[in-house]
Amino acid sequence: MTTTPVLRARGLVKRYGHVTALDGADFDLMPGEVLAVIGDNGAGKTSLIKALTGAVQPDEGEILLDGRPVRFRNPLDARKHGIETVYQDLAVAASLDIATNMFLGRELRKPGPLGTIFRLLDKKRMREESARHMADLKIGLRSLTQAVETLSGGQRQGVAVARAVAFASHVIVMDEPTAALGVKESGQVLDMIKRVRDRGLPVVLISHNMPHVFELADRIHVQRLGRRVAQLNPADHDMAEVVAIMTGALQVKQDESVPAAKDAGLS
Amino acid sequence: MTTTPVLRARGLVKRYGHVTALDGADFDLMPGEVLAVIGDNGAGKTSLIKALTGAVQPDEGEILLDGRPVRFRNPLDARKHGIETVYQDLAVAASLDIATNMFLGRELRKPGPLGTIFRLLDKKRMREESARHMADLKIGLRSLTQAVETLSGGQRQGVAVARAVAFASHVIVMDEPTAALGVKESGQVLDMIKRVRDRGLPVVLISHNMPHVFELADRIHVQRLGRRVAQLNPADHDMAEVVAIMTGALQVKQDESVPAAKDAGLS
Amino acid sequence: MPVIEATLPRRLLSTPIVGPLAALLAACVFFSLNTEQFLSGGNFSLIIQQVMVVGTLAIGQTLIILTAGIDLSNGAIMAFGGIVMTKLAVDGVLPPLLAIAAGLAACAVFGLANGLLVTRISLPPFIVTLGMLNVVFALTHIYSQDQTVTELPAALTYLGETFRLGGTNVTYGSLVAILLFLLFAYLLGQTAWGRHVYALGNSPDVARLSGIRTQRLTISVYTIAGLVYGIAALLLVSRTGVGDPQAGQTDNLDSITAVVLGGTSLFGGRGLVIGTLVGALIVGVFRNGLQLMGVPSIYQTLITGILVILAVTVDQLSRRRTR
Amino acid sequence: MPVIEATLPRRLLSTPIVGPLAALLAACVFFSLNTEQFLSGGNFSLIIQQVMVVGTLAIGQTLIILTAGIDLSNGAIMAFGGIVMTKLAVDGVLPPLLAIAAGLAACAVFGLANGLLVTRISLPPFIVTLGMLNVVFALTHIYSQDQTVTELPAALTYLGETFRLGGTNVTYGSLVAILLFLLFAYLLGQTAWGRHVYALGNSPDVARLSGIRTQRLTISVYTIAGLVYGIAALLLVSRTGVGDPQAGQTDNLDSITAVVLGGTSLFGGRGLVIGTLVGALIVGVFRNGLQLMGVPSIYQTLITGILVILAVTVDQLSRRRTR
Amino acid sequence: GGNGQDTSTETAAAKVGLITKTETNPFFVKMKEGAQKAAQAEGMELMSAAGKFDGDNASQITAIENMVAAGVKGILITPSDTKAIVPAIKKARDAGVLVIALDTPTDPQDATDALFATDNLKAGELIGQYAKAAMAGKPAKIATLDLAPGVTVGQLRHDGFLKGFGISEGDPSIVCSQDTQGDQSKGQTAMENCLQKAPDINVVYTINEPAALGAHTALKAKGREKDVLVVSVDGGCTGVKAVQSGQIAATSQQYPLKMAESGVKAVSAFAKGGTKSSGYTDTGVTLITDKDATGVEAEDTAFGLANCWG
Ligand SMILES: Nc1ncnc2c1ncn2[C@@H]1O[C@H](COP(=O)(O)OP(=O)(O)OP(=O)(O)O)[C@@H](O)[C@H]1O
Ligand SMILES: Nc1ncnc2c1ncn2[C@@H]1O[C@H](COP(=O)(O)OP(=O)(O)OP(=O)(O)O)[C@@H](O)[C@H]1O
Ligand SMILES: [Mg+2]
Ligand SMILES: [Mg+2]
Repeated sequence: MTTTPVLRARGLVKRYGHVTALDGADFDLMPGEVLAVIGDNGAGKTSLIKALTGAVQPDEGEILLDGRPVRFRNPLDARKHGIETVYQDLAVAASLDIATNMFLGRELRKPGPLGTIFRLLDKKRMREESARHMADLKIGLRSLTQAVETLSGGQRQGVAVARAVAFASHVIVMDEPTAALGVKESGQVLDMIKRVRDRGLPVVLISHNMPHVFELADRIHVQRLGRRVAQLNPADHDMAEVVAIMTGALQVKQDESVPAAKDAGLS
Repeated sequence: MTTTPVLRARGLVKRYGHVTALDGADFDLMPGEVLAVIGDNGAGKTSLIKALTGAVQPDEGEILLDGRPVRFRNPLDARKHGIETVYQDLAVAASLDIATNMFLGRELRKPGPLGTIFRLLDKKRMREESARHMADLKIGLRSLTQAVETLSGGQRQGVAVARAVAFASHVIVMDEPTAALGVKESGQVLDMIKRVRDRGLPVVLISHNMPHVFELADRIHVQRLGRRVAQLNPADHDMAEVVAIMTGALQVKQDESVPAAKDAGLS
Repeated sequence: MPVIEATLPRRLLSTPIVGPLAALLAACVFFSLNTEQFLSGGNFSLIIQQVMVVGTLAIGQTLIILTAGIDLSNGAIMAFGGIVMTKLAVDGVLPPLLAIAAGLAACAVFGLANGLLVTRISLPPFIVTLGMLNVVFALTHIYSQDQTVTELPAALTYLGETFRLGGTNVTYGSLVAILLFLLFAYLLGQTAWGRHVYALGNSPDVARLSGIRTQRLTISVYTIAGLVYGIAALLLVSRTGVGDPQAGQTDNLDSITAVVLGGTSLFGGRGLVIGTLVGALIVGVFRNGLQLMGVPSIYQTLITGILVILAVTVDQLSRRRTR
Repeated sequence: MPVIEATLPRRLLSTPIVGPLAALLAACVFFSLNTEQFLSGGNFSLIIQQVMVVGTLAIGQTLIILTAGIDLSNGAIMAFGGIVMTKLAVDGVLPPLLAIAAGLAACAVFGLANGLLVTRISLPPFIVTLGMLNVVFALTHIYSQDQTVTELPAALTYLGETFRLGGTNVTYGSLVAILLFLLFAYLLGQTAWGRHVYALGNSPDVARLSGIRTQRLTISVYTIAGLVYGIAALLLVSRTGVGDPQAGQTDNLDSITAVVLGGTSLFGGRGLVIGTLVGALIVGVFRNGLQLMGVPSIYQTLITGILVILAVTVDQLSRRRTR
Repeated sequence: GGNGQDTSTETAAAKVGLITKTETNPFFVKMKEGAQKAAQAEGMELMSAAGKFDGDNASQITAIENMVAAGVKGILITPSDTKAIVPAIKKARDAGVLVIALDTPTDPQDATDALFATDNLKAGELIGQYAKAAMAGKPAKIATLDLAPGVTVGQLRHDGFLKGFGISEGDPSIVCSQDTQGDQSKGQTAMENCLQKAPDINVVYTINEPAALGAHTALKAKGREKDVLVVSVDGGCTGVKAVQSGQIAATSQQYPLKMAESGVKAVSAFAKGGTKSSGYTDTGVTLITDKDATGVEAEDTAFGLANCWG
């Protein structure tokens, strides 16, 4: 055991009524790596990361952060540990403007007694910082005081991604962050993920886009029927093979105790 | 003028308050072709196809179906002309089951007086036919009487695509149909689109996924800042070029009157 | 993956009507044990008579709530319909049957007006029907000159007559109300119109993009609801034997209570009209049972309040378990 | 693409308060032209006194509606609070100021109870507060034994006293109500708590996943609303000089009317508390103006109904234009 | 209805039902207290019910049915709607139940076996006569603070006041009429607006004493409480005290306790011996004032306080 996984889970189970979304899933995220999570629709990818980030409570199983058992009762718990998540479909509050969404749940207050006593928001600074973060991602927006509901699907996703990138200090989790994005914007998100990785922050990336996965991932977690069926090093496999494993056409012997390519992530 | 476009639009304008989503957009869909519509986020792709399918009313401009001017006051008007659309984000009714969603707005009634007088639904037949359509797309579902809200994002999209494919008789329009789909399911949707095209039905496909676009499209409509800036033949350009045109890095001379590759679509 | 139908017991458990039914049964058992007079055919017939007016109003309310709307004007519309049919008949303006038809039509027209305001100007149903409540209330009092209409021709009170069913007297009105529930259970569950109502309540955008004429559908729902309020007016007239301008003033909230106790979601798109019948019966059973137990009326109010909360709580918790 | 701020006039036009303000102004102009007595400082002071109780209730209602909830129990809670503070003071159980505090606390506790039921058991606010309405109503009558509490110590009626402002007598109570509106405009618009309330009303899921403790926030909203109802109780007591168990019975719908006329969406997440002030004033101006014109009560009801619908219609149409 | 046959055993106490217009008006609360006491004295069990608002006929019908089903011997009712309740009362009487109207007669009056009541028209008339006399020929500007559209009591008292004052509906001296639901704060608002409209109002008729007190508060704010004559109906203790302190000039006192007691006794008699009481028993109405107006028979507040309810 040379490296402790940043985030580790064993035997996660999550049932929705008579549907078992997670059926004893394991998970390992190593320091500094980009881990792609792939799998068919309904394989339990979203359920897995929701369980890992406090958005749902697993029925069974344990989660370890830096080797210590943790229990996130809500997404805020996870956020306090520096875990930022871009959730599929549920990223932004429609009637609020972009800057407000960026800082939702961690608003900046004015310095001095105006902020501490009168709890006055520092709207100007939040707008400026939002503008900076959005500019980093090069997402073109007409106005930061525009309500998010007036944005196109892709622009909204851009806001959510920019927010996660801006605030993560420990782990970033992204559930299909580029699904709605255009080519240019996707490219920018991918660049952003690379930059985050270069800062040493590990990233969990759920994606159905194999070219993206192969471009970015240090390791690939393959989810199937509610559990992890393989951990692959993209260098060892080609796209067709990975897809075959994912769809169950090909079986791999799973090396359980040690992540298959635990040192591949250090760029 | 050898071929009349199936669907044609000239000078479409659509404003939302002070945002101009469509700024004099043109559109041409030739018989039997797969036309990819690409463009950055916010370029007005969704607005364009909403205007073409009656989901929104354009402020200016005209639409011609088989050369005849038409005005769709609502999506039903378009559907009556055999135009089926899979809308981005707004595909299915969450609390209803899969079979009901498949047949929403065109329910089957029992034969005989039970149907004509008592308006009794033929639930069994709708379930069976839905099962058949879903099977065609090979979308794995536990139960057809399951509410759509219990499905994963991808499964939902699958239901919407299967519905459009099942009922279209004139044109199919799909706004990012594979955005939420897994590799396998995406492949199935692409196969389905090919089969539809082979039936001679033209398909409009909005997608950010360039490999998919190049795999399928007979022609590419490039949307930028609310208007069509180019019509390309994928055989004449490589992916990098197309992306450059899309993002405005490269300019093309637009051949307005005749679609650039009007005979490329006949397979 | 194979397509498997959900097994029956599970489906039954997840049906939204189980909770309300259990609450109703529990209440019946409780009152049977605690009063001598509760458990009798005559008393049940009485309860049904007592809830049939609010129950019928609640049918219309269910339709509207299923579309994610709400109707605060239903009691007022019923009162107006009752005055129209009795006054036209008693004043001899129209023969009784035509007077009834005129009352039904008046109610349908107010429903239509609600529907038009909700769709054509996209106003929130709450505020439309709140305004309509005031308008119709005022019209009722102006038209009736605040006079109760009495000495009704037989046709107007016919539904208040009873027939014997297994040793118990049942009014024709009760039968009409039950049949109406069955009719709407059929319309909502077995016809395309019903499907569209659910879809509309789920998401108007999705419904519209699915080719449903949502405006026309919404208008049809409000108009049909209005017509149902007209039937409630006839049931009320036949039950009380008079046309009463003061009728129905708290029936808007009472009918909503019945709908919600019956397990229908106020957010639209989920619920069953048969649940509404159960919900109306729960209220009726409690009022009747508490009265039989001799509980003073202010405590009845207290207990009803607690029970409304308790019933939905039990319902909610039982659903959570089956999730 | 550069980040451009929307130009000012456009922003102004799209602000939801413009419609209600225009309606208010139009009403004022109309009544000024049609009655001699309307346009005077004294009359405006009177209107503010008349709407301040419902207006204050409507502040709490606004908070709750912004979270996509609704409160039918606010008038009942206010009546209870009024009885608690007057009875404790008059019976000599507590000194007047502590009695007031006890009344405020009682109201906050009922608000808390609403909040707990809405969050912990995830019941719909409509049904929770409908049940609570019955419970609190009954408790008020049981506790007061239906007796109006009179001969109040001065502390309880202090806010009913007036001071002169530019030649017009203004009550301290009016001032308190206006200050409350400003306070909540500040809290909603300028603090994180306010942002979270809007986010919650937009989508509870998004708010929760954004790290907002939605349950705690919801409970805080209902509790604060309860406290505000307590202040409304004090305003009512100081205005009428008695503790009245019959108070507030129609104030739930009246306060909702004010909120909606003020441009706040019943679906949550959109609206301004200052709009609610305008909405309350619209109702007050109409009641006052119609009465000055000598319109009979029943026609006032009719006209109020029509105007509620008309005002939201105008508001809706003006918004549609700026879209 | 009327199917709930008498199943009570001989050992159980006979039941008597009381149905009031609302459950919260102090007048009816007092009535219930009186009935409770009398029932205890007679060894009977009292069941009570009420409408949800003044004018709620449907709830009263339901209450009658449930009481008949519970096997009551007799029902005492203050009908919310004097005509609309008649068919339901008939069914109860057909089922062998003695029905007595309290406070308000049914229409027709013989729809019930008996009536123990105050004459509301007369109550209004008394204060009308009093106001006329007190004005002593001065030109009157009258505000009427009424109950609610279409409620019989309100109409009777209003009509009685006008009759006593010697004017008819639409008389130019009536400068302001407003509904108050008998509610204090609504009474206050109505009075404020009336004063705004016609600042020279000098006579105020109110439906009940809460409305009168609301009117007084509004008058006081304008400094008019001394020179405006406020008259009312009810005679509750709060109201009589207000007469004593001069906030109200005069009120017509009614006797709900007496109505209830007599009613329960009548039912008890019927339960024991089968004698049905019948006809109209006037439980009386007395004008209470400390400022005697010549020619109008009145008692002072000492008498009023000794006999007041609530
Ligand atoms: N709230 C829920 N209620 C009931 N079933 C659910 C719920 N959420 C997920 N499921 C079920 O759990 C299974 C796993 O869903 P999940 O969303 O985790 O899949 P996924 O791998 O993220 O799929 P996708 O790629 O389509 O997003 C699916 O079969 C889905 O139907
Ligand atoms: N209902 C609306 N109200 C206001 N603005 C809108 C609305 N719908 C779209 N827009 C604006 O119109 C422009 C075009 O939007 P549209 O959704 O057509 O883009 P798109 O090309 O489909 O983008 P994407 O690839 O992200 O889906 C965007 O700037 C968007 O902000
Ligand atoms: Mg997913
Ligand atoms: Mg789009």
